[in-house]
Amino acid sequence: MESTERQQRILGETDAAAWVESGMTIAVGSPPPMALVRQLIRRGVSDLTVIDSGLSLDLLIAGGCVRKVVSYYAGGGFGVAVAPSFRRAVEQGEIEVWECEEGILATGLQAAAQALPFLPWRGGVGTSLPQVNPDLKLMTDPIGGETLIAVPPVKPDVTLLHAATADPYGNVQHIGGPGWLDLFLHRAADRTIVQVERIIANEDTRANPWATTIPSVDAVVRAPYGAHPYYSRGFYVQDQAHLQAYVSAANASARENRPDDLVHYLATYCRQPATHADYLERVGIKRLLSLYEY
Amino acid sequence: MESTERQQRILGETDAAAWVESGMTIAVGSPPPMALVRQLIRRGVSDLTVIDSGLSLDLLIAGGCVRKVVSYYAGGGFGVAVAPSFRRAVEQGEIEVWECEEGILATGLQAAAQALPFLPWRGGVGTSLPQVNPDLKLMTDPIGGETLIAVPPVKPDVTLLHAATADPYGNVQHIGGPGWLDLFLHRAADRTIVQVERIIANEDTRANPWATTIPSVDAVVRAPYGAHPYYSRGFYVQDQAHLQAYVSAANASARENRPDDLVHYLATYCRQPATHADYLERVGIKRLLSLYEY
Amino acid sequence: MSQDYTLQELMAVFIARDLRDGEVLRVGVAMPVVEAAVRLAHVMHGPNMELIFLGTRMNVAHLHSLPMPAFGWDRRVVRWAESYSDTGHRFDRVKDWHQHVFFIGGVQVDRFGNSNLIGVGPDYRRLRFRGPGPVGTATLTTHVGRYYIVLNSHTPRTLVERCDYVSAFGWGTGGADARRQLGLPGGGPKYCVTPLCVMDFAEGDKHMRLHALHPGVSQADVQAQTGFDLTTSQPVPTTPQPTPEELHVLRTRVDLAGLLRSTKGE
Amino acid sequence: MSQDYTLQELMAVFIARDLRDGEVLRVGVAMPVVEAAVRLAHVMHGPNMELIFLGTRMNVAHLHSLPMPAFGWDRRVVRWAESYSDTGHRFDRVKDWHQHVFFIGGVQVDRFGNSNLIGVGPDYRRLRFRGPGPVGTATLTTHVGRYYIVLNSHTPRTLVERCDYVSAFGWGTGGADARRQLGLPGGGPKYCVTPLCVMDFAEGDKHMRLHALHPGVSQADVQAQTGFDLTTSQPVPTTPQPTPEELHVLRTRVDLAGLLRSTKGE
Repeated sequence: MESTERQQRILGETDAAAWVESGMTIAVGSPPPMALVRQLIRRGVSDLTVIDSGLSLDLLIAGGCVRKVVSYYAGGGFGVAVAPSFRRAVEQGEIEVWECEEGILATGLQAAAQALPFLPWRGGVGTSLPQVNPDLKLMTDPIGGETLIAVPPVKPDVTLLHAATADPYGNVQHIGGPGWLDLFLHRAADRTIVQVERIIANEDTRANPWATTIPSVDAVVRAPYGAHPYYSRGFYVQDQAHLQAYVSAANASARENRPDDLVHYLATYCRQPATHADYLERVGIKRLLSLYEY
Repeated sequence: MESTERQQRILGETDAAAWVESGMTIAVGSPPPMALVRQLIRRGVSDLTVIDSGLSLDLLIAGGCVRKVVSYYAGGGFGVAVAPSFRRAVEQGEIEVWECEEGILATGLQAAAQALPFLPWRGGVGTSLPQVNPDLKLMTDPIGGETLIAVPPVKPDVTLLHAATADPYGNVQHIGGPGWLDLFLHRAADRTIVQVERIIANEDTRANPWATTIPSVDAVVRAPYGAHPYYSRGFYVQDQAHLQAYVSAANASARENRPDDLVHYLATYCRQPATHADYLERVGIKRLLSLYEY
Repeated sequence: MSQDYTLQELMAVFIARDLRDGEVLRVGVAMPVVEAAVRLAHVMHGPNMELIFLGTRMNVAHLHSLPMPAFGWDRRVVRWAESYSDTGHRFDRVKDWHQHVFFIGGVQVDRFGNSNLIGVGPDYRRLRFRGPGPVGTATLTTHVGRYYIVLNSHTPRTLVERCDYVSAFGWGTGGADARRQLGLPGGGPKYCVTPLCVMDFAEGDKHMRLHALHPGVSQADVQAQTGFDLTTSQPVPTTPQPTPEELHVLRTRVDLAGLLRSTKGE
Repeated sequence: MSQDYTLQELMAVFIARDLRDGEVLRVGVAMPVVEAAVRLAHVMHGPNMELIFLGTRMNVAHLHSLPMPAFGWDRRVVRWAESYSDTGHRFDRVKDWHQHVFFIGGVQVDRFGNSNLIGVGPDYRRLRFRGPGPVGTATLTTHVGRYYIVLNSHTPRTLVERCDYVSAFGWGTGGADARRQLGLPGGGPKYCVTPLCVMDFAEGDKHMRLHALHPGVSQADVQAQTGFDLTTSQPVPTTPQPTPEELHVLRTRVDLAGLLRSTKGE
């Protein structure tokens, strides 16, 4: 890669989403990078193994993209105990679950990041996790003889994140901190794509390098309001009404076998809009502007 | 601890240093918290096991405080290949060495922090480290059958750090990032004392919580110029002339068996000054002011 | 009954009183009773408590009001942060969690306080009911000094003889050394708080037993709604009622939107 | 000889030319030749290189000058940071180190490129010479794509038949699969650069061999100063001399204080 200038890493949303191919393992951060998630559904990517939680996972399942879930949490937050499409698909045996837990998942991601064939973890000893997920092996520690769980590497091909800002060279900064496992998901991945509310100058990065939460990601995608209907700290809050509409549609499909609303939701918001901007137009600027933080 | 107000964690340098008792294991961060280090020498603490590198380690050895060194690096930077008092004391068999390496040490500290009886690490496989340090055990990984090193927990009783600022409740912020292993040393320790250039208001902490590099340390000690003769990023650079004088004295003692200069250095800068302010007076304000960063 | 507080308020006050100053309180999502309880404790008697929500660590005792979020994720909670818990490395100082307190729910909870968030049904490959998954409960309950099981409903389907799957180990198959034998350093579950009662775990065998009955609830009511035999230490007292001050603080400084008041007590 | 560059400049230029754009260069303390080399490569042909010094990560190709520090620790280096390497978790993305390049010294280096920073003497409990310790070299040399051994002196005491202790595994006791057999993912040492010559490692047995002789140095000179038999692939070329442009950039944009010029070449 000889060149005379430093190369930028800004990519269009379509080009970036094209890094994800059917059959890959992907990880989705928090808040979920919904612009990219919707692109995957629009492209009809399938047979993914997905490391994700909550309703973005549910949407990917509803959209037909998922074969297997590396699962530690598939609730929907307040009022939605279990993500509806996830629940239906698992109960029907349509998707496979690699059952884990947050500490165990972090451990597996850390093992991948550190190029180790396993890392031990204590959380989960005594539970059913090693029975329902035979990849989690009980082991005896070679120093003190204690029982621990040996967690194998969990390695996404591509990790998709949403953040506040990044500079053209892939230095990402968050407002209000990165989500749950974002840093783990990045470190473990072969490649990381981050969609951001704003692209900032490299000089802005250097003004506060400690604020760089993730350096040198592989691609940066500009996606204002890109986490909608989720929150983006520093920019907007969650669109509860929109999420509720999705949950109602997914519930009707999953529990009452009335898929029309869900099909309509997927068509309207994921499949028909050709771009993220088209999606935002459907949501409407008045709705978007109403989601101010305070 | 019932109380009606949130309790501050600011401690005087003497009270804080008194947490370290002879025979304990201590860890010293980077830059070294020299005000506290000098207090330990002044108090005549002995038989310490010390996790430290560079010339602060050397000074503690010269001051007679050390029985054992958890050692990964005892050089002195440019021009000083091996810390002189460390070298002499090890060659004479006066102190014990727990030989390790930066990745291995970080792994042992992480094991302590995560309450695990060991963590595996690959760096060091094939080297002499497991032979010269039998606590490092070669192991076969239970998943892929690879050979790794099982590193036991490395657990300081007290970790001593230097940082730019902290608020009265122990929220520490650095300028220019924490040193080498500071975060690892903190997480592994039973208690952490941080000396700082400035104590800031809690409101200042909240203005940028991501800048909080270490939350809730056990004690905060105000020590302006407290890292002298080392640098403190955002405040002053290293005092090369002072360090050179120490190295010359330590070299004369170690290599030529002329201990007078070293005895004099220890008396002048570590034993006689009753307080850190007294030490600074001996160094002189003109010297201190000359150590500006740019 | 004519008390003017709700069951959720009663539960929150019971939990709040049991939290001690200086403790670190870790709260997950979607537990409004617990969200209220930790805030109430913090302003009533816990100026040195630290609250950990969603990876941020805060002390907000100096604020007049600590409103509960409508949902837990956005900046309206993290604005209070003093730091991010371990700078995004959320499991890095686990050894200190003996000072931490955690709260857990469950699709099923059994007589020894084991909890199941995985699902219900004999065949894991074909669950009758798929749960949300363990979240971080296996790790947290392994290490925290103690934790509280807090349930929204008390039925024989929730409180079962034996969990179909265990995602958080309480006292296993019983016995005071059940956790020590497995090398689990945390103190285990202390109370199970439900809309009917409070239960604790007997010292010797760690069997769940009645600790307090909510006002107007009888022992027989509880047993009828419980899937295992409840041992008791008679006589079972009534759950202490919230004081006017507690209710005042709860409603004017914590639960401003009235989330816990939305359904009145029976 | 009458060249107007120093040996240290020759070594720095040789290393700089061997570094490729886009690589991540990890430099420890107290290696002025390497500090100069990575800066020179960065401004000459590496606009996409990343430099990691002391836990900070930077790209400074846009700056006119990248002066070398008098000593490596204070803000005068970290002012250039774009980020801190893994936010203080310095070993968190080891898997990516195949794109990284590292530089190592040694109290002893043996014929298979193993390095010893521990000490010299048959009894570890009573070393004749105690070295500074391995720093992070065991971990870095295990994982980086390749590394360079850079020595300040070339003597039979430094370049030995067999290290008394190995703190960084090069090619062990030889053989192209020595590292793979141990499961070490990194590419191992590529060159050993000394004040006399450059050595590489033979494809088959990974024995150190002469790659280039610095101007004015003979093969016999090198063998006399080396504690093991040097295999060679005759004829051994001369180390390429720095171009005027390289020297100009080195002296006007990197080594402003003349650290590498302080002793002129023979």
